[in-house]
Amino acid sequence: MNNTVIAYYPGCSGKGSSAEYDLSTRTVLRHLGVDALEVENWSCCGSSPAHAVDHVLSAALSGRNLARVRSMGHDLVTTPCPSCLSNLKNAAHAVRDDDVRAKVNSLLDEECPTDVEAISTLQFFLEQVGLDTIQEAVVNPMPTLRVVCYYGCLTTRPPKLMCFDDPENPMSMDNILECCGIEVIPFPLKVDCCGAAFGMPRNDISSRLSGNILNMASELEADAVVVACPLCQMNLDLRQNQVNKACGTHHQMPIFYFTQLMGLSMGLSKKNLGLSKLAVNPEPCLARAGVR
Amino acid sequence: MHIGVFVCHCGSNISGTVDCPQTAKAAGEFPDVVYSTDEMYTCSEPGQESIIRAIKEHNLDGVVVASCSPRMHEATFRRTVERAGLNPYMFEMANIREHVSWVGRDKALNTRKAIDLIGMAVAKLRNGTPLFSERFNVTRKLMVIGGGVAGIQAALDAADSGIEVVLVERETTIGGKMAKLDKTFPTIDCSSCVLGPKMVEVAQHPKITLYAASEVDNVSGYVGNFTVQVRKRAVYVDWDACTGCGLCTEKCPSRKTPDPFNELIATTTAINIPFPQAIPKKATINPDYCLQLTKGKCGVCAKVCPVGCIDFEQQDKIEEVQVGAIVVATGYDLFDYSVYKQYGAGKLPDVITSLQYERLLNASGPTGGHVLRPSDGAEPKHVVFIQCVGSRDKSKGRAYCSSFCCMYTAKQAILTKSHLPDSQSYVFYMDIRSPGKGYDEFTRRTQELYGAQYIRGRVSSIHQHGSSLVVRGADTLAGMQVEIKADLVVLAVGIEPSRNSQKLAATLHISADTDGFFMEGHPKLKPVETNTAGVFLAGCCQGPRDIPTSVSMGSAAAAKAMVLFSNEQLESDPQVATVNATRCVGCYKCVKTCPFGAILESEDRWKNPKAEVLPTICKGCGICSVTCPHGAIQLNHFTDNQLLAEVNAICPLPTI
Amino acid sequence: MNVLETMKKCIREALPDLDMVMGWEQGFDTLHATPLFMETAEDVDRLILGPTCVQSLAVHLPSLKGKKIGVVVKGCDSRAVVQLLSENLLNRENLVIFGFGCDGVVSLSRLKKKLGALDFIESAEKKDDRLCIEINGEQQDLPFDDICAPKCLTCSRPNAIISDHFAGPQRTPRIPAKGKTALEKFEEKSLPERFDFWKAQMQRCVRCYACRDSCPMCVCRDHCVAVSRNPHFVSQEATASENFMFQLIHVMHLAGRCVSCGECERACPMDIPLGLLRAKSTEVTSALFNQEAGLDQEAVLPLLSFNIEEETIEEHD
Amino acid sequence: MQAITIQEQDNDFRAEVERRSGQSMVECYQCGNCTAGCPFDFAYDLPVSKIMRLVQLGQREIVLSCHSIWLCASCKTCTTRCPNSIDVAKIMDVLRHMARESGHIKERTVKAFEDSFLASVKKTGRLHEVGVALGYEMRTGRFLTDIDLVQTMVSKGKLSIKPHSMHNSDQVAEIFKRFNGGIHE
Amino acid sequence: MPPSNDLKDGGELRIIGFLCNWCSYSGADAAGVARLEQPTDLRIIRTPCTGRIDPLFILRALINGADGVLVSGCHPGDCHYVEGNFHARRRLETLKRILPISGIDPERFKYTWVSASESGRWQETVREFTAKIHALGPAPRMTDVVSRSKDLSLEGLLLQDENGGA
Repeated sequence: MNNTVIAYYPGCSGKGSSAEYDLSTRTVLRHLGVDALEVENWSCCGSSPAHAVDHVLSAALSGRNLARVRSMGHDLVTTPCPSCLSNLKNAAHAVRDDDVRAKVNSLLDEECPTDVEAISTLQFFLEQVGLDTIQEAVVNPMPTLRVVCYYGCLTTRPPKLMCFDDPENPMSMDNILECCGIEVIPFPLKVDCCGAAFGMPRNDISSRLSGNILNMASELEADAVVVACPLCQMNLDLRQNQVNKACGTHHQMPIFYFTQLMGLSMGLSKKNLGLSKLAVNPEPCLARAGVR
Repeated sequence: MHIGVFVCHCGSNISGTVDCPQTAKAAGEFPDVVYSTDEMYTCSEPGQESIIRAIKEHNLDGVVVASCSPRMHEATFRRTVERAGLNPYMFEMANIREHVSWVGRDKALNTRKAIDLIGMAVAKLRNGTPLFSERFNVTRKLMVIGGGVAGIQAALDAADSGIEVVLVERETTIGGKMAKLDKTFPTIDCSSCVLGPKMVEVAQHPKITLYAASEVDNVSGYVGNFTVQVRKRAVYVDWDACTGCGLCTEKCPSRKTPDPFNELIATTTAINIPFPQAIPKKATINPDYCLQLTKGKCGVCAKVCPVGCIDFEQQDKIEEVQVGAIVVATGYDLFDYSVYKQYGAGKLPDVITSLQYERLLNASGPTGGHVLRPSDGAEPKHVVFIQCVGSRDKSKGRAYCSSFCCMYTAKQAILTKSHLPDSQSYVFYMDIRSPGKGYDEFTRRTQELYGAQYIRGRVSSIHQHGSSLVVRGADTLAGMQVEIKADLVVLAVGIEPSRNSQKLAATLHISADTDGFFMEGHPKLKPVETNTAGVFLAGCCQGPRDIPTSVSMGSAAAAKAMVLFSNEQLESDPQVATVNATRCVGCYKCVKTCPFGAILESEDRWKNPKAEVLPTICKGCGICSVTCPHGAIQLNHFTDNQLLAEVNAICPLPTI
Repeated sequence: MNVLETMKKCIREALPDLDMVMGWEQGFDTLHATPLFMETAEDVDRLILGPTCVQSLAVHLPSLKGKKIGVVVKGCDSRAVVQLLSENLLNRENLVIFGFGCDGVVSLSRLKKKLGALDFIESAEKKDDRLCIEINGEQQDLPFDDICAPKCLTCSRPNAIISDHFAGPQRTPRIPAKGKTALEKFEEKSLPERFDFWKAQMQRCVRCYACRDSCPMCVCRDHCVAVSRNPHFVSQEATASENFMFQLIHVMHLAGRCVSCGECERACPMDIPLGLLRAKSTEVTSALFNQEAGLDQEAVLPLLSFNIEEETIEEHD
Repeated sequence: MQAITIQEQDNDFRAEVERRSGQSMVECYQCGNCTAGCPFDFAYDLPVSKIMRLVQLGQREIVLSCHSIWLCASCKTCTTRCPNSIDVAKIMDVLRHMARESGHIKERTVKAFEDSFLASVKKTGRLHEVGVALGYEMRTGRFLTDIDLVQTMVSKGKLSIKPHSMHNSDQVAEIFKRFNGGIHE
Repeated sequence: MPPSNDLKDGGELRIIGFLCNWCSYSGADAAGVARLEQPTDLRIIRTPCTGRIDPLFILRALINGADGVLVSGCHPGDCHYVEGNFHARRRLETLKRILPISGIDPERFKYTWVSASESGRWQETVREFTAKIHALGPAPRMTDVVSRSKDLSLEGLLLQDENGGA
């Protein structure tokens, strides 16, 4: 897979609270011979607040980014963030309707293209890089590391829009990590919600939902939870103490991005994978797994 | 010609939106129409009498009735005009109910349309000719396809009336799904006690020939004279010799063979007899698991068999059977519920189907009738039943109700309580459908006497949590989410037509509805007939049915066959193709397109090539008529001129 | 030996075993040829081959079924023979085919348009790609392409594709000239314009049935539905609509069978461009069924067969 | 509890929900699967299936003034599992739009968060997380929200005081301006 | 719900339907039983099978001045006579593609498949086709007067374009 160039939309949190996701994704992609070309002058997709306010506004905010991708001469863009992905896909799908496209374009300076497709970097790893290539790059398998994969809501939902993996029992991350020589425990709450954007306005709700996930992970004696979503990661990791306080628990559960573990298995440096940016210290867990 | 037109009011069904008197008056203006009138109910006894009277009084030689669909009453009125001495094919119908009064709202437009349709019928009739049937012999032998309870009933009823019956069963034993059940609702009587004697009767009946482990490969011919090719699958045992002693099954070393009779919750031996009451009670080798057949070494069964009936070289055998009628009773299969990923997709051991649960409840099942859950063999305490899994679910392509799940779920809840007095059952349902004698009382009893808790709502997901299953559902009556920690979950999985039924439909030239169930001849009046003469339906192959209804259908189908066989000879439908030999140039284009091989490459007296139609084989499709450029082959009653007359009646030939 | 002499020799040799051989002889002048039915060796002397041998003799074959017949065929005529064979309308064993490579035939109607009435023809001869003709005392030298039958301009099969005897050299197929065909130009017209066009043409049609009678694929003859009362598809009135109905019956009966010999249009005394209808039908059936008529004796007529999945037909849901 | 007068149901409401969501309300047969799977049900005042029923009954006031429509996080479990393939989450979205438009704001903090989020995007083109937090606190007066996270975030280098830069952020602001100008309707 | 019978422009047009007895005629009956309202223009001719429908019937109807012709049968693969609709599909498609050369609008002819159980689909089909024929308006007739002023030879027709285009 040499010299593949893909358009890459990091998403706002990639420049802030999930900097390590952005960093580790780029690091692993580069290691596998993929150049992630950042979308020029991208802007926020509007996330869930935008579509909670208006579907046309939401499509326009993402539509602007699709237009940016088109202007780079690309017709495929990848993003690590499921929420961004959901909005980009929604916009790309919505503008196929002439009526909606007219409304969206009336908000935009440049027309929203109808031929740009968005996929997640997770899907890109699975379908375009391929498990074989990933497996070949693994130098440091971690057979004693027991993890659960937590996908959250939006990676595969709604299935008609996302067209990726099984909406009830997704296996893409499981398969990638098993390929990386990591033990993946079947996780029944794979697609339950972590509380999403309610961390700030209704912390009571998100704490309870994130708590369920952490409880189940620790009951299954997982060493860590692996995620593919910045919002899930934030709720489970940065807010883990809030969860502990609200639920009366004492979790110290590391929450990795799957790209970080991919990188570790490929022998890439912790620094380039942003491990130090995780709120719950992953070192004890990694030490147990024999990662230095 | 002297044509009479009779316009039916059909109560207010037609006259509500069509001006019948005006229609009749206008019909009187059509050429050759000498009499026209309107009647309240043309199909009623007085209605028919007035047609007969009119034929005699006005010397009619053709009749048009404008009423309902010809698919409804064409046969009725043909008999009526025949009673008055007319040829039954000098009769036409104008469909002014289904195609006019019931679909159009504007009375003036409807009336005009009704008049037009009568004009078309009159035009067609003016180009019609009397047709005469041929008589042919009937093979008084019935084939029943499928040996479940419906097929067994049909076979026994027909055989008891003296008809030879051939019963073809795909599995190695008859009995169907009912043989797997423990008890039946709403009487809680033992399923095998009811069915067992009937199975034995089949085996012993002198008029019944049973072909088990057999399938229908091909069917040709027509009502009264079908030729059926039956494939007898290789079972690697000479059944004529096998005594069913079971010695081979005791010694067979391949003990991990999946057991379909036990719905795959248990294993059996590679050579096996599905269950002790099997009919025929003969051993069968599963070639995928037999060590001799897969690896070429073992042969223990052959060594121990006291009569030497093991035959590893046995091949499939095709036998040809001549029958006069066929009853299809191929039953159902369970919907593949693994598409419900949120219910574990078949991967959670303690989430099982209702039919698997029957085997756990059944004393002859793998647990000897003790309810022990598959994962750890423990007795469950909290048992959750989920209804409508693969029923009434459009998103899974199953919009229909499987009809009997509500009742067997109630039965299973009762049986759970009697097997495990300390247990508690929960039933998630959307609606309780219990419209039968004693049925609703039964579901009430399930709750009132046996304490099953009914929760109105669907289940969103099931996941494993430790050794229990967390069932997350809703109680819409309370308007709350509910969660149950269950030890065992039983899915009332919906039913679908049994596998390969699509292929069988094509073989038999019968049609299937959008869900794949075979189509009955008429939803009300011909529930066990099909649109192919001589082929009848019984049981779940026609739609979800419970046992009593399946049995009734079996009897009804047998009765239909008896009616057919009560005639020494049958009359052929004269609506077949005929060749005008003077026009035929012998290119045989028609021969090439006939799907039934009903046209022969023949010759006339002067050895000129001519096509010839075999009227008993011709099914009257008319494909041939269109292939012939000179119109030498015409389909009776649907001739070019009859159809052109209809066209010209609506759109008259233009003049300059 | 030239082509004609070779052909004569072949025929003379074969004649004793045959009831008759069909060819052409000169008509009332050198521009017109008429069919020649050769039963004796002397008859053979009158045979000609050349640009005036316009008519397809295949048209006579079905009515002679049962006799042992020889027939001289150009490339286009041979396709009719193949098609008739494939439809079981001829017996191959009773047929001897004399083929040759055709250089193109003249179109009298194009010639008429150029020269006016063709009354006093002294001589007509093809020299390379020109036709030299002496008419009303004047010598005319015309490019052959300007006065040949339109079908010859795009002829892809000048040589008989089936023959027991082949005389002379093989001719090279024509590469169709660039530019739109008449059909393509006609199809640029709107539907109402086309309809009005046919209406006007059909008002001119005299229902002489020359188109039908010259068509080698019209095999119903006395039983043609155009004149029958059972079935009664079309009335005898020569109105525009009945004439058009007749023409469209002819189109449908030829669908997948027309061998594009152009005889119908040539035979039409009113010069109605029936070739447009034929060309469309051929275009449609070859696009749908990937099959051209008159090329393969074993072929099954596309309208007598089907595929369960038709790749070229969009499913009408 | 008040009785619903069936003949007085607001059919326009139901029609508007159908038009804006592209879903057909009549297809809902009240199986309750949406409620069964909803992760937020414990926090709802009306379960999803009841909201669906009340929309069927044209109960504008009851539906638009409930809390639930603000608490849906669009996790789409309901949409994914609906046996009639109704996009329930989209209906919840549309109801929230309608509630906003008609001034039925039952969850002020949720609205404040959404407003702060969009204000930040409008201002800088990309989301500035600190900006959102500050905006939210200003709007709600809840000045201590997530104060416990600040230290961690700072130490991990995840709290930038300045927004991440992009050119032409005015293009994004322009989208909002046109939207508020109501061009798209 | 789209308006059904509201074709208030100048009344009915002449639409002929050819339906196979087993699927579409049954389906149309079922639509009647279910009282699925339809426009009234259509007049149905019952045939045993779409394989019985000669394309010449359709041409006859169109030349006689029918404004629309609708053919419907069993879905391919479901034919009561196994192969009838496979033959019909080839014949009808051939006709549909040849029609444009005659100047008859091919949109005036539609063939489709409706099974006995698809009463709703039948209603939709009738509504849509009727609406389409009304949009096309009455069909031009062979008996209408042709303007004699135009040169209606082929050359004339084709030249007119070249001159006009130049």
